[in-house]
Amino acid sequence: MKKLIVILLLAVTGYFLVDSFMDLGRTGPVVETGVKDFYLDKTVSELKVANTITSIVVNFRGFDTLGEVTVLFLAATALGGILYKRRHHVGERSVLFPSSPIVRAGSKLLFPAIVLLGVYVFIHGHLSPGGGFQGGTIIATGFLLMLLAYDNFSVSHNVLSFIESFAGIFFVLFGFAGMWAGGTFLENFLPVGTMNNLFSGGIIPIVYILVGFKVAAELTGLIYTVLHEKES
Amino acid sequence: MVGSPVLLIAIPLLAAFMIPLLGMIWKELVRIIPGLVLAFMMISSASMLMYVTNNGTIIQTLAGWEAPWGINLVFSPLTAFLATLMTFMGFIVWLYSYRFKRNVDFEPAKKYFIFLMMLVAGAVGIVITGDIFNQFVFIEITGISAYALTAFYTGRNSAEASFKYLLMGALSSSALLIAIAIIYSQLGTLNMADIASKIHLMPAGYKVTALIFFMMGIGIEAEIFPLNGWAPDAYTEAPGPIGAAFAGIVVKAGVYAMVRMVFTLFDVSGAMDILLTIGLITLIVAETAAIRQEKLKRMLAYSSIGQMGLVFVAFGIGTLEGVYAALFLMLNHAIIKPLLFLSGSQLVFNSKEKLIKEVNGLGKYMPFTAVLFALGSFAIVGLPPFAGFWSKLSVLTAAANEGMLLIIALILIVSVIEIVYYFRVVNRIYFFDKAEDLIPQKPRVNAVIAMSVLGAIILIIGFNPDVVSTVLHNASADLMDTPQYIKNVLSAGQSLTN
Amino acid sequence: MENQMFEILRYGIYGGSISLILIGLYAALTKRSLIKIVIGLSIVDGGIHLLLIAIGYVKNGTAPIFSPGFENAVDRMVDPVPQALVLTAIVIGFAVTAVALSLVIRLYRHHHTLEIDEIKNLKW
Amino acid sequence: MFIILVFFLIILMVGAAIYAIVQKDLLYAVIATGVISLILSALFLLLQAPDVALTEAAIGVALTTIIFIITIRNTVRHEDDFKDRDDLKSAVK
Amino acid sequence: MIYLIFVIFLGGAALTWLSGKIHPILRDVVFLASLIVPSVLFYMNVEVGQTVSFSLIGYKLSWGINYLGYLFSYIVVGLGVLAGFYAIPAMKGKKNLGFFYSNFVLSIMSMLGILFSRDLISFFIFWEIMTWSSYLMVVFQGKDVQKVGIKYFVFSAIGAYAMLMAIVIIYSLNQSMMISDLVSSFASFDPTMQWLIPILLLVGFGVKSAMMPLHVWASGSYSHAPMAYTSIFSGALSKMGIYGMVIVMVSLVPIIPEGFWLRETIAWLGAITAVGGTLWAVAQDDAKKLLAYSSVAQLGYIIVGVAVGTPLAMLAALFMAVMHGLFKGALFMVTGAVERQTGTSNFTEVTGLIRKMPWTFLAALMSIIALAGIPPLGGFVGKWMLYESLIGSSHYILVIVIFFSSTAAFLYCYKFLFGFFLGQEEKEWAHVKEAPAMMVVPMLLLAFGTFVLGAFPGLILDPINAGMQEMGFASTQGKYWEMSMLFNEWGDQIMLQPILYAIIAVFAFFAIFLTIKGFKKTRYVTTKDISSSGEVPLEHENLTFSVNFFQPFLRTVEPLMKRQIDKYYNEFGRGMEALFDFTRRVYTGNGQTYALYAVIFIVILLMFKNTLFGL
Repeated sequence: MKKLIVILLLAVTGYFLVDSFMDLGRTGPVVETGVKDFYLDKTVSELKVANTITSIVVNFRGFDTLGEVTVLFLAATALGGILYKRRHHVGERSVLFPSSPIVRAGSKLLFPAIVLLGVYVFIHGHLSPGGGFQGGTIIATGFLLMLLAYDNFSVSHNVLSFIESFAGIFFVLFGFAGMWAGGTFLENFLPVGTMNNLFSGGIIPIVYILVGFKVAAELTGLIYTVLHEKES
Repeated sequence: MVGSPVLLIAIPLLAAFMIPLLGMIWKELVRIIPGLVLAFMMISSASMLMYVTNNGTIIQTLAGWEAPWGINLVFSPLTAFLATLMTFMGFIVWLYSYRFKRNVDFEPAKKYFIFLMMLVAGAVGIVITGDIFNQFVFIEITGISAYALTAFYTGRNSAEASFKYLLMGALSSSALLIAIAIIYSQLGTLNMADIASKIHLMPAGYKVTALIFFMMGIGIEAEIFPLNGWAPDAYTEAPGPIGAAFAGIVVKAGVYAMVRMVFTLFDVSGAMDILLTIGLITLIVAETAAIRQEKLKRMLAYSSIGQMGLVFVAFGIGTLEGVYAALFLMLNHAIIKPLLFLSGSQLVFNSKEKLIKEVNGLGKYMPFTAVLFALGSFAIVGLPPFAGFWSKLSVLTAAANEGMLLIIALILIVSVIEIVYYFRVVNRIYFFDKAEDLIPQKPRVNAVIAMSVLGAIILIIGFNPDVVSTVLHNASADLMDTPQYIKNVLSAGQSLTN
Repeated sequence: MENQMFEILRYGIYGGSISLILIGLYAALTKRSLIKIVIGLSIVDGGIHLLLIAIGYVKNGTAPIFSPGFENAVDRMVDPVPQALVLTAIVIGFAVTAVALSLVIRLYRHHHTLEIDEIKNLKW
Repeated sequence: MFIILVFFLIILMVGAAIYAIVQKDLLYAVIATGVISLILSALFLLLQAPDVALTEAAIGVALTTIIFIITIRNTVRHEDDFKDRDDLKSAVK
Repeated sequence: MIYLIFVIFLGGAALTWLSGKIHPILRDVVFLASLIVPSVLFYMNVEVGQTVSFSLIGYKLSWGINYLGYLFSYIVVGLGVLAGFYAIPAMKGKKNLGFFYSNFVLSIMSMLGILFSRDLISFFIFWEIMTWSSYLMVVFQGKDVQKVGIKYFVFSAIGAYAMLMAIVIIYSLNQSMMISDLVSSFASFDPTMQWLIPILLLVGFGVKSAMMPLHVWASGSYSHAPMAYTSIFSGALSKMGIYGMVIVMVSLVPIIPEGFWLRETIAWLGAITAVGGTLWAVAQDDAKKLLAYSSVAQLGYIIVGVAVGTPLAMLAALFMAVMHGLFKGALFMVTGAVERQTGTSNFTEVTGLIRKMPWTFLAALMSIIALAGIPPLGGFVGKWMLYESLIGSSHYILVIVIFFSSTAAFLYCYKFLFGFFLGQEEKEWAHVKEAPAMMVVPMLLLAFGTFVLGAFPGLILDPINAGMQEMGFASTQGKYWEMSMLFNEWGDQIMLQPILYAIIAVFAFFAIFLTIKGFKKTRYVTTKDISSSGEVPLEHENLTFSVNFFQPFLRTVEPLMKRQIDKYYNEFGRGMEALFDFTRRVYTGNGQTYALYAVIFIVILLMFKNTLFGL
């Protein structure tokens, strides 16, 4: 009975969602020129960044990104708080499955490659697809792999904490520096260089690298916390 | 003017990132730093409020891009008023819990203060941002802090409350994203002022669908009737000061977001009536639920929801007077309900079940807390000469000027219900005999200071409501004047064509 | 013809994303297991992300990344803004999911069940 | 060709979603969710959103799934019996 | 100066509380000072017509006193100060006295404030302060707090909110809060409002003056408050309702077309109140309850007078209001004194105190005579004028009802007097002493006041006349005799004086008789000393004659008393709570259900968006 009601309700919701979005193709947006054209234009002309998404995420809407890393930071902190127990079994990790030697060896082999890929992705965030989030998450998956493969692989919580704190602090400080140098928070105050160079785009790659570090540390810490959640 | 709007967000973020490091140096810093940050936010926003009152709206662009392209922060009389209120309440809550949380282990205490600070920062962000997606991000910041704070105590039913909150919060963010998607797909912009200036171009059907999704998404934060099931649980299970923070800070941000949508962003004619109806239903359902409660904080929670309903009724009247009344109500509620939560949680501090009947006779043992609770009760039911009366009066006059007699009658009937349940508690505090096995918990000095500041404000506003009327008048005029808002935000850069 | 194909593509993507949203909501509203509910919510998230990306898509679009020599491809570039939004939204969604799951673990510790109908100590 | 691919993926994705919600074994449901994320990531790539695709692949496929699995391991594996059953442990061992 | 009075009151209230922490005597002194000093300032420095205005969040407020208010201020201030003196010994040894005294001061301040208010906002503010300060007094002794206290406050709140609704409607129509503006522009309101506003206001005032369907709080609250306060509560505070009612009845109701019906209804409600209150008073065994119901009944008379609204009726009503303040204040003080000395106020337990507490008895006797309306004391004048005005305005049925009620009132008067003071002396009360002088003097003063006003009603008729003139009645200065056959052409009191002399003679006779008889050897018997029948009563049987005192009479009127309105209110309240218990079940506690609500919410809005959003 409840399921029937829910299906009916969802049918209505779905109808209106379809109604709102399906016609879009037929009629098109009412405002032809949105902010995107400006972004596409300025990304090349002023920021000298190849990846428009990077320029949006880090520069045009950099404040969102700051908020977002905060959300991640808060989630990691919250996880620790929610799963907090007085007597925490430090060092004991719940093992999902014992890994075979092949997996271990493969993980060991892959791990540096994955981390390197991640670093590459976030360093070249302004030139090619990818960036801080992507690179950070890739690095985190690398750590995840290691954590799963080796029972005794451990990451220092303090180091993670240092990395995430410093990355966050420097992100905000870069914002302040922009304020000090250019007048607005997170303003791109460094010279932008030439397009498609590694060193271009002013603070964009720097901030994105910070984001990468922060996301990587955050996610690794998060996984680490959850993995250490022993069944009581 | 001390600071600038962006510092209200950036400084707490910086502090939040620093606290884990600083905590390694000296553990007490974990408790002190948030207080300093909140104090700074309070002072800064108060001074900016003064600046705004004299010199007009501050628009702060971020990352060097003008309004429609970059994100901008709007510090208008309305947002300044709300930001000041929130940061002030945040500071009070910090002050109250400073030593309250001393007996808690280091790790949770660290988290408690970070989350408290981020709760305030997120709520302030919701209010001062000028961009709908940015607002969404701040709603999430506030949300995650709130979930974590709700689940702060292990061993109670706090995880249950937190999970309900999170479930609703997830629905809320989905609805918000869908609404943002509709808006963006039609107008190609995310800036509130830009949307407001172009919304008339949007076909009515899409517009209303977007508005409905927004209403649902924000309604969950603003605790309107069918969406507020999480609220009483979260208020009840969260630590006492956090209940105060929810009532004084988070809900206010939700209400702000809602009215900003309805008044500024959308030009939909029936939206006011919807607000009015929803507000009335919320008011009635919540207050009738409150009268049957057995737990003190849960009763206060329902009462708080009901008051929010009243705020929506006042907004729904739709006139300048109505908005003024609503803001006045928000101000009073933001002062009085935290006082009730703080003193109430002090009263039931040592009882296990936190039942209302466990406050019996505590007036003798904790006279100061009890007096403040009674003062809060008197004020919230709108007895003169306390603060609540003036806001209730202004709501009623605003409604009367529009000829809404039935609504006046309903509001007053509900007020009678409110009186019944608040006075039942006050009677118990003063005129019943204390349960023998209950040891009253004397409030600590900082808690006393926090509560008496709130009590003093109630008396000051009660005896001379004119101290706040200028600010409120400016704020309400600001909310009503959409063209001015658009002009303020978009004045620096020219609006996008057509 | 090409336009028609594009229309069909749009319908397909929108239909897919909306059905994902609805399926997720269905799970969140009817399943009794907390984990299923969280799965439902994450499916809803996925649907919304696809929806946002689909909004930005243009016919025969290219990724909004400039490569040397193709600076004039601006007209064919897909809208980068929804992509930026989705990037943010994915991370936020993950954060919320993680918190939700940790709460599920807490609830299980406390109630020894995952049935949502059983977990209602707080009511009325 | 492009369209067929997209449609195929979408149908697969919806199928995976339905499978995820009807499957009583939560572990399979979670893996189906991971599959949804994987397909989403492919779709993002097809829709010219490589950045999003990267993120979705890393977060949706790897991290979310692993957190779900850890949760299931700490709680129960089957949707219908809500009591603790050591199925998962025995299954993975 | 006007501000100063209120500042002293407020500061006095706060200081009283604080000084109680230092020393009780200091507290008593501060308390009396904060009552007396503003009162003196008021009578010395404030003149009628003197106003101060200020503005608060856009409302123009104005304070000042007019003649009608001046008349009522005699009741408030006079009774307040006397009760203040009385309170100090009466309350000795109770807990939380600082709280009591500061509330006391606040009550007096708020009542004076009501009289001072020339605008509706300050009127309402003072009204509410009066309500909650009296509420705190009702629950002060902690008996039946949840029942009686909440009932009192809920009814007060209903009244106050009805009034508030009227006030905001007036403001929306008038854009002014001044009472004078209301009176001057009332004629231009549309008929619906002309009916709605007075009715709402009358509900507000009716609650405080214990008018029939709204009276249920009165008995409990009057009897539960400390007696030192009840004398004001019943004597002065209820008069605030009358004060408001006079304004409505005189200034607004005549303007309403067909407003005649409103008058009649209120008059009948008043009469029913009088009858019901009297009958219930007769049935009581507890002095406090008896006086409480008696107050309800007396207020009923006053309401009848106000509602009928001819000049004579208004004169009668206002006169009775003053008289009621005097004698009811005295009677509650008497009860308080008896209760303090014996520990109970139940007639079936306390008897024969006449020798133990002679001065108290004297005060009680005089007040009872005034209450019953026997010449020469003041009650008679009021009642006479009321009858005359009712007959004069052809309200014959009403007059019969009132007459029945006031005849029945003799019964409870007798019961009160006899129950406490006359009858056998029980050993149990042999140790009882006279109350302290500080308690006896105020009540004697009040009782003496009833005597003076009975003999020389002209004293108070002047201020009443001034007040009435201000309300728009034709001047009756020096022409009272034309209004009532009670007065002759000399203007004030001459016709009464022969009666007075006759009465004094009778008194003297009885006094001599009693004294002589008292010297004789009298055999005193106790209640257990029953020689008339063979049955020996058991020890625990209460054989005091007050038990089932008016049994036959009560049996006769039983059908009338069976329908207790209280019961309906209680059932309504229970029904509402059951309903609320049902509605709150929408919060099922299941998170999924809440999520479902959210979806239902959105679906409803989406489905009806065309109608809801006016597309």
